[in-house]
Amino acid sequence: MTVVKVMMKEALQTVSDLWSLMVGLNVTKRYFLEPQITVRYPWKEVHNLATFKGHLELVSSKTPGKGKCISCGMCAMACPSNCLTVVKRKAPKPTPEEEQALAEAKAKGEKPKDKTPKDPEKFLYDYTLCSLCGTCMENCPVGALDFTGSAYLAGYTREDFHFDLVQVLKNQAGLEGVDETAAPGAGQSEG
Amino acid sequence: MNAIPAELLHIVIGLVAVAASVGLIGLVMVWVERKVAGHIQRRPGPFEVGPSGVLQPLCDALKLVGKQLFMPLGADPILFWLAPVLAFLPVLLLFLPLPVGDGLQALDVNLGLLLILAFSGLAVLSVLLAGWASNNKYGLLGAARGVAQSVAYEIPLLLSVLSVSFVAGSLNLATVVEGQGTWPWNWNIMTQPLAFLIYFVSAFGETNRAPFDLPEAESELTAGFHTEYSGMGFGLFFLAEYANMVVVCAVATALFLGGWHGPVLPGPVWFVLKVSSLMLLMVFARWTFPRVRFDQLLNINWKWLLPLAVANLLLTAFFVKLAQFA
Amino acid sequence: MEDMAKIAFGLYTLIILGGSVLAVGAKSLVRAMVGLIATLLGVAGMYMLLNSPFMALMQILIYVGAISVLIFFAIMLTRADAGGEEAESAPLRQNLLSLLAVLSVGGILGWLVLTRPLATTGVPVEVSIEKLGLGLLGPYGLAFELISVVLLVSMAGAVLLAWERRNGK
Amino acid sequence: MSALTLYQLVALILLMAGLFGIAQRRSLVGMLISVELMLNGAGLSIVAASQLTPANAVLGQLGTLFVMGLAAAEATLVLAIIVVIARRFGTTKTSVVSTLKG
Repeated sequence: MTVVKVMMKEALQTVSDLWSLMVGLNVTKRYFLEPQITVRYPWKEVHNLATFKGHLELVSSKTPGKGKCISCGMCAMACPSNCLTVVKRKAPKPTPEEEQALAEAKAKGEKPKDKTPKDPEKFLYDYTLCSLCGTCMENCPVGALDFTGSAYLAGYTREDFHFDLVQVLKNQAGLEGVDETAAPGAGQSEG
Repeated sequence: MNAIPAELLHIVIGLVAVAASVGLIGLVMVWVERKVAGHIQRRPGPFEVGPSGVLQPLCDALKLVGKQLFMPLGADPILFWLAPVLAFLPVLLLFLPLPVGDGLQALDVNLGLLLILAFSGLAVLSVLLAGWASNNKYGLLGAARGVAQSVAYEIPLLLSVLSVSFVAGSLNLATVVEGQGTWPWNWNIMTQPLAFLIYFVSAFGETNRAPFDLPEAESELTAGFHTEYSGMGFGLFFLAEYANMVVVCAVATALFLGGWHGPVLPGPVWFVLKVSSLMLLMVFARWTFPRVRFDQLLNINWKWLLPLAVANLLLTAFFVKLAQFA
Repeated sequence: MEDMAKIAFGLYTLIILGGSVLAVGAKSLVRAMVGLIATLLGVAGMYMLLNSPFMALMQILIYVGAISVLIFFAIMLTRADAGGEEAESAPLRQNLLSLLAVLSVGGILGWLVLTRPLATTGVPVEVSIEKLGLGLLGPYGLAFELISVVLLVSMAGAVLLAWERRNGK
Repeated sequence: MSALTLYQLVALILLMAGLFGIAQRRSLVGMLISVELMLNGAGLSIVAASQLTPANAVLGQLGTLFVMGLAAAEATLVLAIIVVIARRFGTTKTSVVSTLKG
């Protein structure tokens, strides 16, 4: 009896196997009839770039043209390929009154309040070295960095990929001192 | 000496027509395959050259013709170039006995089916010579696989074809078609469904199409027996593969799907329609099923197709005899 | 013979000649096999000329499709590479002796063929495939059955001979 | 010369080529090829004789068909024997395989 059972099982298995072939063909047919996903790129613009990770950019704060960056340098330290350089702003030269106030405060034993602006003077970014690993973003204490959605970045020389992200941010906000050459990627980013 | 005999003239014209149509079919099939594959994977396929990329295969063909012909060191020069020619020439002969329409047949021979079976066997030789002569291990492996496969799959193919010709009582394809009716329930597929299934599966094996494309399995043998071929050498193998596909589909149409029979439309249109839908099915199968392992391939043949084909043939013979007595 | 048939005959004879010379004389066995195949195709053409297309197709189906593939497997399984088995030609003495044997046999047979021609009808008889089938099942049924038995036995014998025992059993 | 004689001469050529090959070839596969040549000559001779003379044409064609079947059987067996010999001696040269000791 067991032989019959085994044979029955084999036969049933075969039938179900054949049926699975039909199911597979059906899946193929369904996909064949569904619309395409691929965008014919040079002729049509790509719109679904929400998940695209382009080069880095500074996240804008509430005041336009200013980033959230506090020039702590954590990103540059964390960067495995050393593509970031944060140039801190120099402390402004104190006016005579301020200097006096400072001296007074010192005399009182108070710690002087640092008046140096936190935002970076320059945020140099070498896209040719960047591996888009995102370590800088993870290490940023204030969340000042993000990937752009720009898929259309192109340039003729290596220097085209050396950005000053502060300048990029300013260009985006349309502020004065717009420097076209400094930021080829600016203004095109989407998403 | 009198004029050239009419029969010979008929064959020559048929050959020329066949050669032209084989080239055309090859080009169209390349385009269809790439387009269908693209759509199945929800991408456009070729679309740059010509409307929807129809001229793409033509450009590819031009590229192939223009390419330098390479021969590997230590290869057998005569056999190396003989192989692609041997792959292509018999295929032209295979088209001759195909009945496209009522009376539309290049060569109306009594043994048309036998001719097709005999000359499709020559394809094995080309695979074998190509693999051996190119002095390449992948080539040789592909050739060994190809030969083992085609020799094995020829048997159930032959048996399933035989069971149809038992019913029709003829080896002439046109006669077999005439024995069938206009509507699908008058076709041989209704009386011989198992034979059709066996024939179609074996046809995959015979034409080296995926999922049975082990002689040219890219992932393990680079390109199998035609690894070393460049330019038109490769092009001829390619053309022969598609032409072979057309032949097996046309034979299946004539034997099982009523050939040129069909309502309303004229015969040749029905024939072409049926052949192209079968070919579309083959393309679909290629992009649906994963390639089988070689032992699985041979197991399918020897353990399933062959016994089933023999049983089918015996049953058919029994019923044919019974019908004669009745 | 018609003119066309004469031309075809000459062509097939050339193919057969060239093929058999290659089959016998080629250093590489695969080339010899290609010569054999050419010869087989030439003979198939001759069958076609003799108004027996069934024989021609069977010749291609059996010889070219099956036997030459077997021979190819034999070549591959014995690992005879291009310059291998037949590279050095036979010694002169052996060549002369075999030539003598061939010429004596061929001379006698050729003399017989040329001096004692058979009465021919000149036109090949047409035999329908039905007649062949009836012959196979009727008067020559025993031979037909015997050949199938021989084939079966040889197949079983081949499997038995080439069976590689595993696990030292 | 009648057509039949011409066909017989071609068959004779095939026979001679095969015979020469058997005598002169040094490997078993080469000999197998030569045997096939001779069998083809025989087949051609039989078919030509039966087709071009008043003899029984069916018998001639079927006889050649049987010869083909026998050739297939013979090739199968020879293939097996060659495989065994190649496994045992490492070669199929007849000069090496001529030993009588098992």
